[in-house]
Amino acid sequence: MTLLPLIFDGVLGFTLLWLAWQLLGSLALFRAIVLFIAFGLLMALIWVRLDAPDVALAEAAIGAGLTGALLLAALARVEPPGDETANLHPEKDGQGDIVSVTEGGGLPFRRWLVALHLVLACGLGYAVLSLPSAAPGLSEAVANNLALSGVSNPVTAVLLNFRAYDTLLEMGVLLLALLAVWSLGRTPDAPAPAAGGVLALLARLLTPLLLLVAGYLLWVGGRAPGGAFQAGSLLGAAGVLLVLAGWRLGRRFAQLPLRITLVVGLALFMAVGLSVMLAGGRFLAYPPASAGGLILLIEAAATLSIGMILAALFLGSRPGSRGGQ
Amino acid sequence: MAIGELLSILLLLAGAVFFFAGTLGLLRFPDIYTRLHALTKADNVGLGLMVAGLALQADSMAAVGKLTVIWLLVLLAGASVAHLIAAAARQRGIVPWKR
Amino acid sequence: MEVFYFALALFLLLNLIVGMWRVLRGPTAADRMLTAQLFGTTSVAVLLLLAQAMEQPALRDIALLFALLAAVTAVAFVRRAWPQAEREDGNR
Amino acid sequence: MSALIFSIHWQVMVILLPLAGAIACFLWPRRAVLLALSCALGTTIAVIGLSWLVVVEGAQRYAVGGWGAPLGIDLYVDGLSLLMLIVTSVVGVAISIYANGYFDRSRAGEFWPLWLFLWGALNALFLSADIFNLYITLELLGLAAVALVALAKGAQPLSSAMRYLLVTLLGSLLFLLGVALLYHSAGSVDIAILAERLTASSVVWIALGLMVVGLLLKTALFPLHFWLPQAHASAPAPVSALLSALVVKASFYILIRLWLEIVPSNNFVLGQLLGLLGAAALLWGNLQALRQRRLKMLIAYSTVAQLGYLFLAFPLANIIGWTGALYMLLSHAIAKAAMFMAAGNILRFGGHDSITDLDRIVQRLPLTVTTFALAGVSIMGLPPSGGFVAKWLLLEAAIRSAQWWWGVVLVLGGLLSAVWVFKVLGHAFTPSTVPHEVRAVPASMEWSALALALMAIALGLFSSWPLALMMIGRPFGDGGGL
Amino acid sequence: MTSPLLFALVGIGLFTLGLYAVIVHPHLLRKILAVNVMGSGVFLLLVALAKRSNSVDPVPHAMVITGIVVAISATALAVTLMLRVKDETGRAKLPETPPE
Repeated sequence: MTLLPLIFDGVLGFTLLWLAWQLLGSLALFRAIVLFIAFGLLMALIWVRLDAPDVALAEAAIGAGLTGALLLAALARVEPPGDETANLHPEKDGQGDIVSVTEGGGLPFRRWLVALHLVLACGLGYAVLSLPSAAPGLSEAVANNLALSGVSNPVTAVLLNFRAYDTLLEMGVLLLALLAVWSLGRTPDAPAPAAGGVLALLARLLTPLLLLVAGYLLWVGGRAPGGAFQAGSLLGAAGVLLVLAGWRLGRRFAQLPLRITLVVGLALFMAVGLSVMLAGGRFLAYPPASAGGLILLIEAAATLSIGMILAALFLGSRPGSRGGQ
Repeated sequence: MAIGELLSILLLLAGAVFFFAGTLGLLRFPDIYTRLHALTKADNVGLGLMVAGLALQADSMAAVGKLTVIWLLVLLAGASVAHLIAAAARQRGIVPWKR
Repeated sequence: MEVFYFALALFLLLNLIVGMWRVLRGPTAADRMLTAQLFGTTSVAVLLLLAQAMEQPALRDIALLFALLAAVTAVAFVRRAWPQAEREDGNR
Repeated sequence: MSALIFSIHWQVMVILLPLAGAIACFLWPRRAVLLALSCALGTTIAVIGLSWLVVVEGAQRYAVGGWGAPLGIDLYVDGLSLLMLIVTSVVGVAISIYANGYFDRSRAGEFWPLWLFLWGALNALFLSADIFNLYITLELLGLAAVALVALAKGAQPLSSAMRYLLVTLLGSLLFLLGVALLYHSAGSVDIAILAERLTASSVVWIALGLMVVGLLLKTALFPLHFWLPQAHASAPAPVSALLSALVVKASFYILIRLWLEIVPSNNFVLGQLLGLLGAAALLWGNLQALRQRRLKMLIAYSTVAQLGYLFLAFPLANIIGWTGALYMLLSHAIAKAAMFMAAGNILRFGGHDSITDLDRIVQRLPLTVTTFALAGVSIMGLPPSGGFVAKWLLLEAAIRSAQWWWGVVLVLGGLLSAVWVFKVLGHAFTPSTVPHEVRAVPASMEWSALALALMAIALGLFSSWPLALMMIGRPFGDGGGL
Repeated sequence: MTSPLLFALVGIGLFTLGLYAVIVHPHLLRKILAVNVMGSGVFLLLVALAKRSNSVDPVPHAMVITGIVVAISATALAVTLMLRVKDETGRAKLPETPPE
């Protein structure tokens, strides 16, 4: 009876495609964003079905959680309520398709474009189907070296040891995105009044839980699905929740102390890499005996930085800058 | 078939029924408040039944604990979110449905 | 037993897809957001079933994350996006 | 002494120093200038150290983390990557000096960390031997470049930055899809291993097609250049210089690497197509440049044109052609940076860069106009300049491979660019009807630009050294020297 | 047809849909959504193909986690940039033909 999982996967896959179609075709932005959040949830289910629990965790935290919150907050500002010039589409079902507004080029251009994309899709589909059925991947190489990596979760081993250099640069990408966002000098959101009632209670209950689970994922990441990114994004979610509840970082911490927490992930990663190099090895070549500890150290710092950066990205403007703090 | 297994299946099926009822309510009820009510209650009960059913099958106490924590979290989040949405809807002057 | 779990998960998935109708239909933004909530809860149930069916206890952690994060987007909605979304819908 | 020098892992230093500098500038924005300039100096020293190592010991492969490909990530440096690192360093130091005069205190805190990130990304990109790692460096590079464009506030720079961001993300995703397909056909993302394992199958062609299109989008080859003129023209002057000189070249570098290592050898059609697009870019870009009224727009369109030259090497596909294209890359990077910096000086001086209102600027900013003229000489390809040597090599390659028509294109492009260079210079001598207020231009901004322009000329006089350098490690395969 | 292959094809569908939408839609927020959908498509392909044989290959998983983090960084930057464009020009759309 192996048919049922296949049906399940088929339904999942087609729903995902249909959702993508709907969300990209929807004229109403809010509807598109809600569909995008649902899209993230289904993606996480698919990762589960593909035996990629680590990816599913990252997707659940980032794809379904933070991106959704980020887009929802952006929507409020991109077409603010008082702005009557923004087009107000009377929304009907089925009318929200892609063939109504266009950026230059008329219908012939559209047809040509659709044809081109169909050809592209077919070409890609053919390419995928013509791949050899046995994956020539690196699973064997990873398994053979796992004992030397200091952790027993292969994904963590790849992320923080075998391909740690990628991860280091990726920490750089996160920090860079924050620098870029701050340099844009966005005017901060009107500071929401501190929330009372249920929201405050929710924030007070959920924040410690989020921190606790973040710590758990960080700790367990060496042996089971989890790790710095997943933990960091939970930390970021806690930050987002606090921001939404109207809580702001005190002015005293908004300068150097905040900046240090933002960079510590990348800085410590580089420092560890360099110190093992100065001790006679290659850059980022941890001695197998101490690899586990070093990885945990790097991951702890990375979790802190990722969380802070994600929350700061959500806030959008530099804390301590005029008015917004 | 062990009695535990049978009970578990029954609980899971009952949970599924509640989920179904929740969706039905979401689709058929006339306004946001009634839909909130139907969905939040039915789904939380449905999930509770499912968690109970799965807990009977779980192989360790830790797993049971985790299942319970998940359920409690969903309860907490679901209840507060339902409250927040309803309060915001009322604040914005969405009138409750009357027969 | 595995088949049973899968069948149940499939049932919940179909349930979820039917609920998608509410997102498309509206009429108010709150309805759409509410449905996203439903997706969250249902996905938790699906994940717990899959955890049992695929014998991967780690999937429960993902369910835990779903449960934790569903609230965050909903709060973002209530605090930030509501006014705009309401306008877009045109009617109440 | 040399044992000590060789014991330092210069490759790593070249990448980490700019990143560390960026972090330091972020932490202490008030001391950003000092930190950034010392970091620029340190990076240059590291590049010199690495050059020494490579010149003495030949091409180097460095396994980060000690694992080695295919499990780990390798850094690879040969003549080709070394050349790119050196150009980056030369242009980078000049731009750092220039930017110190250009940005006031409040903007400096934002410029320096972003610029150092960009520098680190460039160095990491030129050293990487792993296509997934290249994807990350591309993203790092793209985000930094977009943020730098957006530093010039205002509607137009922000819109161009937004368009640039979308284009660069699109390009990266196309590249990543290609990476995914290649990984699953060969089980590795290391370029050397891919070169060994890949055979010319349909999957490989589709994957490479996606990667090439993504890279062309980032390199802004005609007709995918639509985003470039606006972005390069509306950015602050030092950033325009960076973008035109270095950033577009980075994706071109990856393209060359892929072409030389991975693309199967039966690539005649693709090569001719790229050459054709290059020729079209050359003509279209120069014609558009002639039509522009603003100096920075003109220079930006000239970048579109000059990028066309680089692609003429693909149909020629012999060693002389490659060296010609690379020499063009080298001299264009230096000359175009100088030209954008000169334009920045003019903009700063008169508050505008309208070409017809240059108002006898030759008397007021003689150094800047000299810079422009010298850079123009190299871009036109007159002797004795780097541009001349490059065109000579390309011409020779065209004749040797019996494809003389590319030579015609080459000459035509040179003539067209001569027209606009002389047009600008002409306006620099004539008085304008509208009076303008003037502002002083710091000496560091004028001299750093002039230094680069002089270097562009010097490249024509001392061409043997860079040419010998780029042959280290035989990046263009075997097949006779020059 | 096996599940991994099926998901790989879904990934291709997402990629092409996103590509089409990013070219066609004028609104920036929708372009950002489309880029994200495209990204998900690539990630799906990367992981799905890794499951063709029975042993799970963790390298693509790590790559996708890296990719997800890069994607949210880029999305955050794009959203902020979009808001700034909106502040300056009054519309969250790019000018159709560049001035001059």
